[in-house]
Amino acid sequence: MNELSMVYGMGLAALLFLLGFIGVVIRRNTLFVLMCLEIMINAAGLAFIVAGARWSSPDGNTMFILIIAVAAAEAAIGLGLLLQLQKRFRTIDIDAASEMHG
Amino acid sequence: MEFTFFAAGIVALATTARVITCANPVHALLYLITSMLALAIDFYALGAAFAAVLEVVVYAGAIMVLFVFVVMMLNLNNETVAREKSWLRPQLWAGPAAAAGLLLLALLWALIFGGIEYGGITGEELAAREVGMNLFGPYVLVVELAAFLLLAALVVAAHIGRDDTDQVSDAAARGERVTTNVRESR
Amino acid sequence: MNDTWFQILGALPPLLVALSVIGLFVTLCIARHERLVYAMTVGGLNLALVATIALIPLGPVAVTPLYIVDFYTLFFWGVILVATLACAAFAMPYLSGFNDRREEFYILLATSALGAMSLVAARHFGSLFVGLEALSIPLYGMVAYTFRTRASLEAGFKYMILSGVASAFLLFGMALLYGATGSLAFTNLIPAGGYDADAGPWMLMGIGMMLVALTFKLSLVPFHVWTPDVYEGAPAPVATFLATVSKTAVFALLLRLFVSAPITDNAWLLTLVGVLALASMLIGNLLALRQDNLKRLLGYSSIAHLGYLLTTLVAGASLSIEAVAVYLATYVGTSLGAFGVVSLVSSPFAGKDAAHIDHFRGLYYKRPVLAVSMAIMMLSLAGIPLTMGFIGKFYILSVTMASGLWWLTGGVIVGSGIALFYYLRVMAILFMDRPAHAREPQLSGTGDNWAQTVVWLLAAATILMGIYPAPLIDLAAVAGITLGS
Amino acid sequence: MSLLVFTLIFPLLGAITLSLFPRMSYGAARTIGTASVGLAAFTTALVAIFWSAAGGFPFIQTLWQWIDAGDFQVNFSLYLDGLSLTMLGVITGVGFLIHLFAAWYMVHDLEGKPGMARFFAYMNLFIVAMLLLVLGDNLLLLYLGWEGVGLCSYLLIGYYYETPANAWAAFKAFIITRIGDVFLAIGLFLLYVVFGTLNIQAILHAAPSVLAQGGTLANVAALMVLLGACGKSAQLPLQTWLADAMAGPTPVSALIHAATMVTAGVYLIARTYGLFLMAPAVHELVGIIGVVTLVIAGFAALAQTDIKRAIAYSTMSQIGYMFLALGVGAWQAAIFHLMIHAFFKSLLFLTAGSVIIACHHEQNIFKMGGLRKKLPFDYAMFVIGGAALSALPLVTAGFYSKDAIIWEAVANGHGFLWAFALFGALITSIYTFRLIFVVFHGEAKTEAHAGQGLAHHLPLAVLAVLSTFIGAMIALPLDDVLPHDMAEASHWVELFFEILAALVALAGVAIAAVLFLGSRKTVDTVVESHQGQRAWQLFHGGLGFDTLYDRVFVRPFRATARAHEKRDWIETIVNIVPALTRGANTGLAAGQSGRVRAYAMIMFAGAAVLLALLMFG
Repeated sequence: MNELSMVYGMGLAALLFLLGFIGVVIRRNTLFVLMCLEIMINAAGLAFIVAGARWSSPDGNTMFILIIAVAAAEAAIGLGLLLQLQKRFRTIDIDAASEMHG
Repeated sequence: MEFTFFAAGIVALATTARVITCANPVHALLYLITSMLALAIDFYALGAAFAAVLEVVVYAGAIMVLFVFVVMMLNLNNETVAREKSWLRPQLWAGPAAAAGLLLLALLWALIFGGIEYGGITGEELAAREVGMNLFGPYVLVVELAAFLLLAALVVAAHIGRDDTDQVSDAAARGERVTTNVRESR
Repeated sequence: MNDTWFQILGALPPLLVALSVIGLFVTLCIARHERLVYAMTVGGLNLALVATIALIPLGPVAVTPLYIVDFYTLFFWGVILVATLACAAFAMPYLSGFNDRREEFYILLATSALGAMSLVAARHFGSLFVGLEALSIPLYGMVAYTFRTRASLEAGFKYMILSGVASAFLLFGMALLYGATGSLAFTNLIPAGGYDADAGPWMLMGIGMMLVALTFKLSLVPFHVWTPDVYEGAPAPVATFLATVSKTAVFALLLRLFVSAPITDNAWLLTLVGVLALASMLIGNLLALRQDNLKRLLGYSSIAHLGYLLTTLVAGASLSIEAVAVYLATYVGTSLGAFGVVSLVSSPFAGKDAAHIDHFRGLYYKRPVLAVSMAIMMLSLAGIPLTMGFIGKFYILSVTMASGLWWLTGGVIVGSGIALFYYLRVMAILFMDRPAHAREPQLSGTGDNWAQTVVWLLAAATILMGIYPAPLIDLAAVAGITLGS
Repeated sequence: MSLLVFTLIFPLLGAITLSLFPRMSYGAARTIGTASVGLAAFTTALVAIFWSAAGGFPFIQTLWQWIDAGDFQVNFSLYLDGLSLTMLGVITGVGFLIHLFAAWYMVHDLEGKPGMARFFAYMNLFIVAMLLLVLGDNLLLLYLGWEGVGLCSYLLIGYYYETPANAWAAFKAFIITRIGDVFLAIGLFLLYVVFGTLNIQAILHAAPSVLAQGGTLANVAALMVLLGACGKSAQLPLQTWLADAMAGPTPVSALIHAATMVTAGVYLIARTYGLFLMAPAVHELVGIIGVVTLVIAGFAALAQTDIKRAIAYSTMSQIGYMFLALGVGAWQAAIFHLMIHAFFKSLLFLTAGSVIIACHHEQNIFKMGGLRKKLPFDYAMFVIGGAALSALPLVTAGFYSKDAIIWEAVANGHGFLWAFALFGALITSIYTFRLIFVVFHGEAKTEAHAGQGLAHHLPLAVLAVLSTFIGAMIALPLDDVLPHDMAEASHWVELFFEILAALVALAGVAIAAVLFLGSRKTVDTVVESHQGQRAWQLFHGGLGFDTLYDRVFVRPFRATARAHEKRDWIETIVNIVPALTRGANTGLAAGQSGRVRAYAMIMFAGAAVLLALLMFG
């Protein structure tokens, strides 16, 4: 059976991670920011699966399950906050929430 | 295995790139789900069949549907898409692209000259049973803690996601004087 | 079987906290009763504190492969529990003005403390990650708890987004390290090539990405930008929690990681950590210099304090762990006091907190004891002798000097010099004449008296530890020995 | 003897109680403030009895370990030997009497006003700090007490801070003593670096083996300590603050600026005498500073019109005698004079306070006069105190203490210093009796109401008794602490010199009587002449040291600043630090834009740079 280098898997994860980060910085629409956050966390999950496959150990998968749980929690809270933001600030433009500074 | 991995990886990258550039939120969501399905194929190629299933069922199936619900509540229309386009000005990309480039350079350097031996992934399938044994063996306390984490997330979402109307009825139930507008000072 | 009971015994304090969370939730499902919920929270935390103290003679217990309960763990459990109790005491009078559901707050507080306790005992990436998230996720809700005030909502939102990014960094770094070593336990983080192999770029990148996340939580430069906004917007008791419990737990974890993981023994990595420390103490103090909002000011000053603390990681002297324990304990005590006064002045909740410096002008003539306590806390934060802040500062200086890190010593001295200005400014304001428009601090029922008692006790402890620090130093020394060996 | 710590605890409790209840009544504040010091004095007496009964060996009471970081250890320990016991007795004993008097005195200022507990809180706190200074067994505790008394002195000088002049006086005292403190801190740091310990006894023990006799290190360290002592004890060149410090309430002047704090410098030099023995040149300098100060201050005291300023200059002059004694190696005589001086100088100050109150806050002596008949008690007290100050032979305590110093100076072969000291003694009795004659004799110029009550009479009476030969009979247990005074000469020679000194003192009284008793025509003629006018101005201004410092330091500084107003590089350099700080603050604060995306971008860039540095650095 052919062997795949861990470098490719990690490289794919790194690219997804960076795309997600770029999205967080670029997008003004809060909904997109939350999606990009999910991309970043998902990329980290991929990295764990890759590493787990390298060592043929269940630890990678176990961590992935924990990551999914946390991602779900973050998404729920993020979307809840998003709805409140829409209600209080009448927009989902993330830059609107910048009343505190200095 | 290799071919599957690379093909699905390229699909995942391309769809993810569309997520961060796309103006229409619903389209973006669909791209994101596609990207996750592609990643699930990757997981399967790497031998993590259980994780692949979870990726589809929980990530794409549950979490993304949450997003869809919110999109529905936000009443998005063509105006939104137009505004979205106007927000995506090209000059915005300079800084993030530079930072991403630098970080990518560092990451690739680390991966390629990492001092880690190459190869190693055979794609041998990992039984879900093993994962389960692991979760309820050494990880049992962490799993319990994750349960508390989810409970807290539930409480937070329930508290924050509420309407003002709830507040009024709650206060009335307590027999308190109702002041709908909390005093604000700037 | 015996072994299992032993492990349960070792994990008793967090189990008690967890039980009280379950109890709270069940109570909430049956009936909303604020006093009962408060009493259950405080009772559970106190029981956990008693259990922590009772465990001292037990010796190190390995609780599953993921946790270790040694004296170092117990020391920081104690600090976390005391700080959480103080936050609960401040929250009670604060929330009495919150015209909405108040009971959930205590669930979130206890869960967050549970996460912090997990973090302190962690010796494995699994417990690290879930502990950190269990600390953070309830905190998002606590920061945005008074979400009808726009500042609170904004703060919660900012914290949630940036914290999520940091979590992703943490996970990616851990995955890289796992890929390189095949293990998730701190002590097994050895390059696959063998013991003698130096950590290559791969592993350095892994630990570097973890460092990004952890220094974000500690709000160190350049990942500090969120701190002032979140502190300002968060309800005062939550800011207190954020500045004390969250910082303590993450730093205790970071120190354990650095002490037990062999890969951190890299000169260049430590130099960069030193640069972060230097930048934090200078930039944090500079930002605080002309700040008029007390919560923001304390936020900036916390950046500087964590910068001082970080020098101990670089020094790696035999005294380092003891120094961290002493400094964290003194910092937590002092911050609790300072934030506690802010919280009490802003209690009960009525929109945005009374944290502008004008609110504190002439506090002495209205609430002399609160003002004197605040003055003591400012002196302690500034590190004036005969307060416990001096003892902590002294330790940091001796550690950096003992390791010959003169550039960091210089940074600590310059930073403290700048800091003196704004701490004394706050102190002077407390005793100035009171302008007409200042908000009148109100006094409510028993909760307020409890909270005041806590502030007094903290002020007394600040002075007492300043002139008689031996008990604290002894405890810290034991914690240092257990972790160091 | 473990009672020792209670001498600190009682006043500390007093200070805490007084500051926690700012709204208590005057009666309560007075009682707490006085009783706490009284209890401390009582404890001191018990400690003294037990200590001497146990054989008078040095006693160390270690309360706890203060700091224990690696090999740096500082204990919170009190050290009791003959020297610190003497100081302890003076501080608590005289302190108690002054507190008692203050309870009477401050009624006129404080009763019914807000913040009156503040006065007694400061006074009690001062006692605590002063006790810490003399009892501390290591240099860190000593320095803590040293700064503590400085702080209390500042607070009490500026007690009537509503008057800007008083606030300025407090400020001046603080700044000038602070200059001395900086030198002292450098000295202490130097000692720590050289000896590796802060324990005073350990340093004294190791000094002969570690330091080279007359070596640079010994000289520099001793010089730094000396400059610190000069600042606190108002000796040349840091003496100018003391006269202005009289802005504080009179009991404060008596306690801090006569009896205790200003003599801390003398205590410090005596405590570290081993250091000075290793640095003969600096040791010599101590005597010279003392002599020059005593003469200058004597001249200044001659030309004061304010009763308190006159006594303040005489304090400066008497401390000059103590420095002289230290400088000529008469260690025990210095401490003996310190104690006797505490008795008669606080008597003088308190009596002056009583007179000032009697004359409705009049402090100008030329607006008083003829008070002998209206205030017979005050008159008697002032004469006893003045006689002790002038060292009138046989009956006064000052005669025994001061003439011992003058005699030691000549006996140890310092003829030059002796001549000056003798001249100083002449001036001393002239200005003292000038005060007495102007204030109490001649024609009455003002109304006066004698003070009443036990709190007024008792302290004065006790201090008066101690100012006579009775006080001089107190034998100090200094033999084991300080070297024996070395005078070796035949009894007859000593007698000759003592008679000479006595005659000088009496001559001073006679001169004062001629000049100031009666019509004072001679004086008026001299003062009104052109030269006389200038001399009077010179003396009145403390021999122009304020002017001198103004000319040498302040004006050139201002002139330079003005000359370079446009392109002043000094100012530019000086301004760089705050400007940089402020600029950095503005720049950094601008980074706190409040925008989440901007924050994420900062994080992104920070992470990229950090990780790239980690990889490629």
